[in-house]
Amino acid sequence: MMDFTEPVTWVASILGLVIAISGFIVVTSKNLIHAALGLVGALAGTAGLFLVLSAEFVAWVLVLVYIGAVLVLFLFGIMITRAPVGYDVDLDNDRKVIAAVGAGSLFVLTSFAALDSFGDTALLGIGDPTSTGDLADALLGRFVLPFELVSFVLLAALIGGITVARKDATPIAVGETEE
Amino acid sequence: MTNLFLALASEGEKAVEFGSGGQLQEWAWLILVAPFVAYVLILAYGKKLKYEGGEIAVGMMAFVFGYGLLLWVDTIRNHTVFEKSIEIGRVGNGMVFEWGWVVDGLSSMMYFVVGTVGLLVFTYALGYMKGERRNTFFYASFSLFAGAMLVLVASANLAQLIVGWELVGVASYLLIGHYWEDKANSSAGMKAFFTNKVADVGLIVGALALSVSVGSFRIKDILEVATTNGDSLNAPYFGSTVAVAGALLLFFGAMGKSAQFPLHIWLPDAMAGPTPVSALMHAATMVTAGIYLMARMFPLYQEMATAARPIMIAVGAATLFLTGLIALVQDDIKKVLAYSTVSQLGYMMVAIAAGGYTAALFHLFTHAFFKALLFLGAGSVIHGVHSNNMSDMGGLRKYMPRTFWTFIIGSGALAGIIPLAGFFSKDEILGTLDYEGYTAVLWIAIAGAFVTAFYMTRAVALTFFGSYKGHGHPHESEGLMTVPLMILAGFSVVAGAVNMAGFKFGETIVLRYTGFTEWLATRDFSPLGDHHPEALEWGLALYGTAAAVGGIAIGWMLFSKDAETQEARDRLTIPVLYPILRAKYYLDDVALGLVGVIKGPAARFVDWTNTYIFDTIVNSFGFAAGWLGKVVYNVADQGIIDGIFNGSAGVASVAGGWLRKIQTGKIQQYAGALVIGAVALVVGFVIFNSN
Amino acid sequence: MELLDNGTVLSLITFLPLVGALVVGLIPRAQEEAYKWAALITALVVGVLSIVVAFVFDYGDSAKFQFGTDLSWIESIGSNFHIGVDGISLPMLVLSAVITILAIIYSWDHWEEPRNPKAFLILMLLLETGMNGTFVALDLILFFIFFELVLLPMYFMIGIWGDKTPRTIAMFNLTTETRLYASIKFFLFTLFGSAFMLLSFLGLYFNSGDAGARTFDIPKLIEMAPHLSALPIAGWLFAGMFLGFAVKVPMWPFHTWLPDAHTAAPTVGSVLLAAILLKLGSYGFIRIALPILPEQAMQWAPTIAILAVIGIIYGSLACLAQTDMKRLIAFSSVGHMGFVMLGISTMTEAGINAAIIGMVAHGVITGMLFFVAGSMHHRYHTRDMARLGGNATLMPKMGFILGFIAMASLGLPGLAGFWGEFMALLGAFRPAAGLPVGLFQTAMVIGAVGTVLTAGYLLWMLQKVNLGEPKDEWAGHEFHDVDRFEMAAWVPLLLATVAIGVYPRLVLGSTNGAVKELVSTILENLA
Amino acid sequence: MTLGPVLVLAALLFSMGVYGVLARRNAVTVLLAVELMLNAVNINLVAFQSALQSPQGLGQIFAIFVITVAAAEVGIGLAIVLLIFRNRRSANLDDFATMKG
Repeated sequence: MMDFTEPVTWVASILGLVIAISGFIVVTSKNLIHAALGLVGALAGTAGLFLVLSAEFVAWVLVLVYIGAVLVLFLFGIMITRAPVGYDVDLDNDRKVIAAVGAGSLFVLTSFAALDSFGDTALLGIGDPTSTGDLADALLGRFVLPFELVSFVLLAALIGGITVARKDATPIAVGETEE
Repeated sequence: MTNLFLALASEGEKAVEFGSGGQLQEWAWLILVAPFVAYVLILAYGKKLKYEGGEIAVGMMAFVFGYGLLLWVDTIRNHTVFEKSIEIGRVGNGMVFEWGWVVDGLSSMMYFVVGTVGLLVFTYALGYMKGERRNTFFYASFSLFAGAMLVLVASANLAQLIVGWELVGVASYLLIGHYWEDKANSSAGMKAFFTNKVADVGLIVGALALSVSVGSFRIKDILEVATTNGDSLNAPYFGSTVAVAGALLLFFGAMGKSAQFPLHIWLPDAMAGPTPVSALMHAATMVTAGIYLMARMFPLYQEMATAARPIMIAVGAATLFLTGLIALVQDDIKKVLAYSTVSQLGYMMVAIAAGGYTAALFHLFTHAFFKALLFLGAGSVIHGVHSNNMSDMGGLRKYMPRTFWTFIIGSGALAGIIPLAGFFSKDEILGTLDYEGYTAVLWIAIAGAFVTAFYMTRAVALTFFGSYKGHGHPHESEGLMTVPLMILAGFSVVAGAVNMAGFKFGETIVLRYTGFTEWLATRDFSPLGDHHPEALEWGLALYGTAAAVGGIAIGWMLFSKDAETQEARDRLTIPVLYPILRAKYYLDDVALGLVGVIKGPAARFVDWTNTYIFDTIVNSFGFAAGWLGKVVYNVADQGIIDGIFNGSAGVASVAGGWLRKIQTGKIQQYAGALVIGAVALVVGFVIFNSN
Repeated sequence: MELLDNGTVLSLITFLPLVGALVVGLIPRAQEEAYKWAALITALVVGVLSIVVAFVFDYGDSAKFQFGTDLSWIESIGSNFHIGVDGISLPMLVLSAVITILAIIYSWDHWEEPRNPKAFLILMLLLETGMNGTFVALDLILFFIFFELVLLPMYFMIGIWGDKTPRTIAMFNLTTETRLYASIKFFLFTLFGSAFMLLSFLGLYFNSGDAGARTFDIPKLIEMAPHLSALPIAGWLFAGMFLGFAVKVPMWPFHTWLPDAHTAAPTVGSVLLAAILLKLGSYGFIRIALPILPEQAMQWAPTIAILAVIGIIYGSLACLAQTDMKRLIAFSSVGHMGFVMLGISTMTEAGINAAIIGMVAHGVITGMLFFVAGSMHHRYHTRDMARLGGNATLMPKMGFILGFIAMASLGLPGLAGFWGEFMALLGAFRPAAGLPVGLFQTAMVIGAVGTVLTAGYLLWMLQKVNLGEPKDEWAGHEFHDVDRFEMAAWVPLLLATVAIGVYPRLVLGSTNGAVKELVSTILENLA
Repeated sequence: MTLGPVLVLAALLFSMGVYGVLARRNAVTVLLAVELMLNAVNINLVAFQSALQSPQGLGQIFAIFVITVAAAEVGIGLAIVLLIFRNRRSANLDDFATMKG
């Protein structure tokens, strides 16, 4: 399954390891900032993996959009909400075990299903990068409608985000929040 | 392409006709619809009218009477047999539900009886009910009552018969409980409905058994199969077992409506309703339904279900004698008449079970008039003295002469005094019993005649003779009430003429007229197997008359003079039987006990199982799941010691948290449930995929 | 007509309420009239469309699925957007569309606390999508989605607008709000059943591969019935579906969610629950379980009949022990649905026709009963029958309607309730060939005895509530009799009760052809 | 190299995301975990694209859409967290039980 005679396997394995470890940090770290940085690692690893899988454009989009923009947003969020930046024992709730069991069984099941069905399919595209031009053709040709729609979604999200987070917004129906 | 209208109008055969008939018969459905139209009209406009809707009801009954008379005359002249059915739905290819109407001797006789008695009783009610509560509703229900009975007697199939049958029950429930502010009255209504409903189980199961086996609800088809031993139609399921079982079940249904022992217990209580209701119920509608059903299905009992006859005769004989005895000890004048009705219904049932088709119907016919007369007379008396109890009456013949004389005629007819109507019909029953060889039953019937005469004399003596014991001033009723009484009295005198056996003097027979027998026999199934002597049998007539006269004589001796208290006199008369008769053979107590057990312990037990067993199982599942989660958490997270400690802190406290917990409003728990669901789905896919 | 072809009209009937819900959602909260009208107009349009369908439907060929379409939907698992109506689903569809209109009209002026008509109307319209969708779906996945879709709005209806009085849970010594307990119980119990049902659907899907392409398509699966019935796991598949449907019906002993949910739900919730939601289960039996797995259905039929009969007697007896009027009506549903299931279990034309007409009648009658019970609660603020009494004196019209509808509920001939019971007994007298006749005939007699008990508790209720003198505590109270919204919502139901009772072909004309075909398919597939 | 290991990696990432969503207390970390899950999906899309060589780079285009929508989601999500924080002075999900019955 894993042919370690090929260098690409080594690269991929290392990237996978990075992703796994960073992902683990994201969900277990007691420090919020560390968690966010863990996500950076995971995303960077993913970008690398995409490069291996010859999806250059997506890889760079990932780096630019996610690591560049989204993560910054997250850090802002963490700081504004004054989340405890240091060590925080209380970051996890008391459903850890159940969550772990659920996630674990999900992992076992999906990997079993995936390996059972696609385990031996070869990755043909390695070393044959998809041309960004082709992607652009598709995106602005066949998928132009969804593309436009997505831009609307983004716009709506933008406006929505501003509206919701507006400082002078009247605190929405305080009476409704049951206390 | 069959659209809605076509589908509603014309799938399969739409309307089927049998027999012959002209426009008169074609339009006979009008008399079935008229009461229901009246029902709606009275509810809608009744309040604004002078008699609060009574006019509409009387007008409707006048129409029914007129049309019924026309039909009867036509039937007598042309011996018409007409039947028309309109399909209202079908199941599969075979069973068809229909509304239909029959015009033959039997049903037109019933139309006539219902129309005549109904018209007179409705008119009487205009006077009797004046100033009472909720008259609009009363007249509406009254119309419904008559309409239901007409639907019943007109039905060409058993399904429609059941419809009319139960509608009669509901209308009686409404009318008996008319003064429902008093719980006793609404309970009486419920008792009537409930007893009838028990009997209806028999009717429904019996009707289904017969109809499904034959493959048709039409009475005509069922009887055809029954009379030809199942050969004429393709009815492979029909056999003597089904025939006898079905016949007995139908009889059970008839026992309820026609108040046969021991299902008669509702009828005396039904006196809680206004008197016109009692009159109509006892004379023309409701109680005659059972007898009518037996008559309608007569060929079945005659041919294939002869095995059912002994049971029917036994029940009828028990009814006619035992309930007559109870009438002896009643103080309420209406209850005396009620038990008398039950007893007379016993006569009819015995007759029809013995094979006397015409005899039973003849008695039904005459009884309708004189019993309506008696009830209306009793109502008039009650109206005059404002009490139901005979201990509050006495000496009324001076105050209410018209009521008195008509009541005397009615009593005489009931007792079977020649030449009043009751004599002829009772004699015909005795003749049938004699001919068919039921000697024991014959003697019971003669003894019953004695009892009948006895209690009627008692009632007349206590009400109209002696001295007045009530309060206030008794007065004769108004014309709206007394005119119907006189008309009914006229009928009670002459109704016997429709079927006179004739008097034989030497070789000459005079006054023989058997038209009634011929009209009733106009169906295809004649001969109906009943026996008609060539003339009145002097011997039997003598026994019957002797019993009646004896009853009157003894009754007169005992009751014509005042006594100190009513109870003392009754106890003296019949010392041993008195307590058991007062208790009505304890049947009411048995029934009440049974209902009590069902309504009390049985129902509570079922409810208990629901709350404490089924609910607890369900709740336990829920709590157990919550508890399990907690235990897993404790074991894995808090160490086993802690877990045991927490677990032993009581399942209840843990479980208590669960209910609230599941509704935490915490998104993550909801998300968790989602994940679990997704996992389950994947498991399903994996398992089935690997198959 | 363009509108009627290719499933357009059915899709409209199914999804217009969804659009309506969206519209209602977009109208600001303050404009109460506006969104009420929006909701009503949506429901009216759907109702009119369903009636148009009923008019144009080809009754000569009622076994065929009409107005349908079969679009590819989730291609990868072969689940199609396959919809259509036949004579069996048509009456149910019309019933559901009409009842929703009436429910909206009724609620116009009757909002239970905490009011919020907007949210309530949205939920009601969502519910309609689920109900209508279930009746038109001809694909198992589609069916399942709609079947489950109804849970959510009902859950919120009960949980938010439900009965706020405390309720003690026996054996656990816990007290909680009735609405919480009832809504959770309703949701989890039905979800529990449908989880097994989904497993069975998946089982059918994967096993249909051996007899052709894997499919969720109901008509195609019916064609494969002989193959599917012969599977070694077919028994389990039927059991799974049985659980899912039986919980929804609900059959004894899976009924315990019903009295709680009905009692706790707001009036309109109870009406919709009783009138339509319960029917989804029995409809599922007729549409899916019986024709796809006929052999297993035959094996299970005696069990179903026994449970149905137990339900009839059990429900009636439980009714006799109730003091809460709404709970009594709720338990009566157990009994009435028992007759429906008895009809289905006979596997005969009479029985299945009985089930459908019984479903329609129960929808109309019990819906009406809940309307009246809700309105009375609205006025008296209690449902305790010991405190009520003399209602017919205080409110004559209300009393008359209650009396009338109670009579209809006890199966009075001439009114709608009669035919379902009568025909179910008819079917039970001679069940399909191969079923134990003795058992079914016993069931028939017990069922007939059940009608006596039914009469018993309804008359008893009438006596307690309607008759007698009003209790002292109501002296001096002004009770306004039936108002115009109530009249508008009730009159159609009362008329329908009479119309179906007098002319059952209104339903049978549509169902009989389809049922004949269904039964003959089942019998062929058995052979 | 085959598809298997990549899919397992994606599954692992996804499951970790699930764990994070379920077990984390802070709203922001939950959002982070959601990003993880989306990322896992992206990996799947790209890997399948590479394995199946669908024309016009379908998988990659889907991945781009997912990234875009994820960005929108983060924007809105964070705004909501901010708002709640302003009203409640807490970003702890367990405190937001307004849906509690």
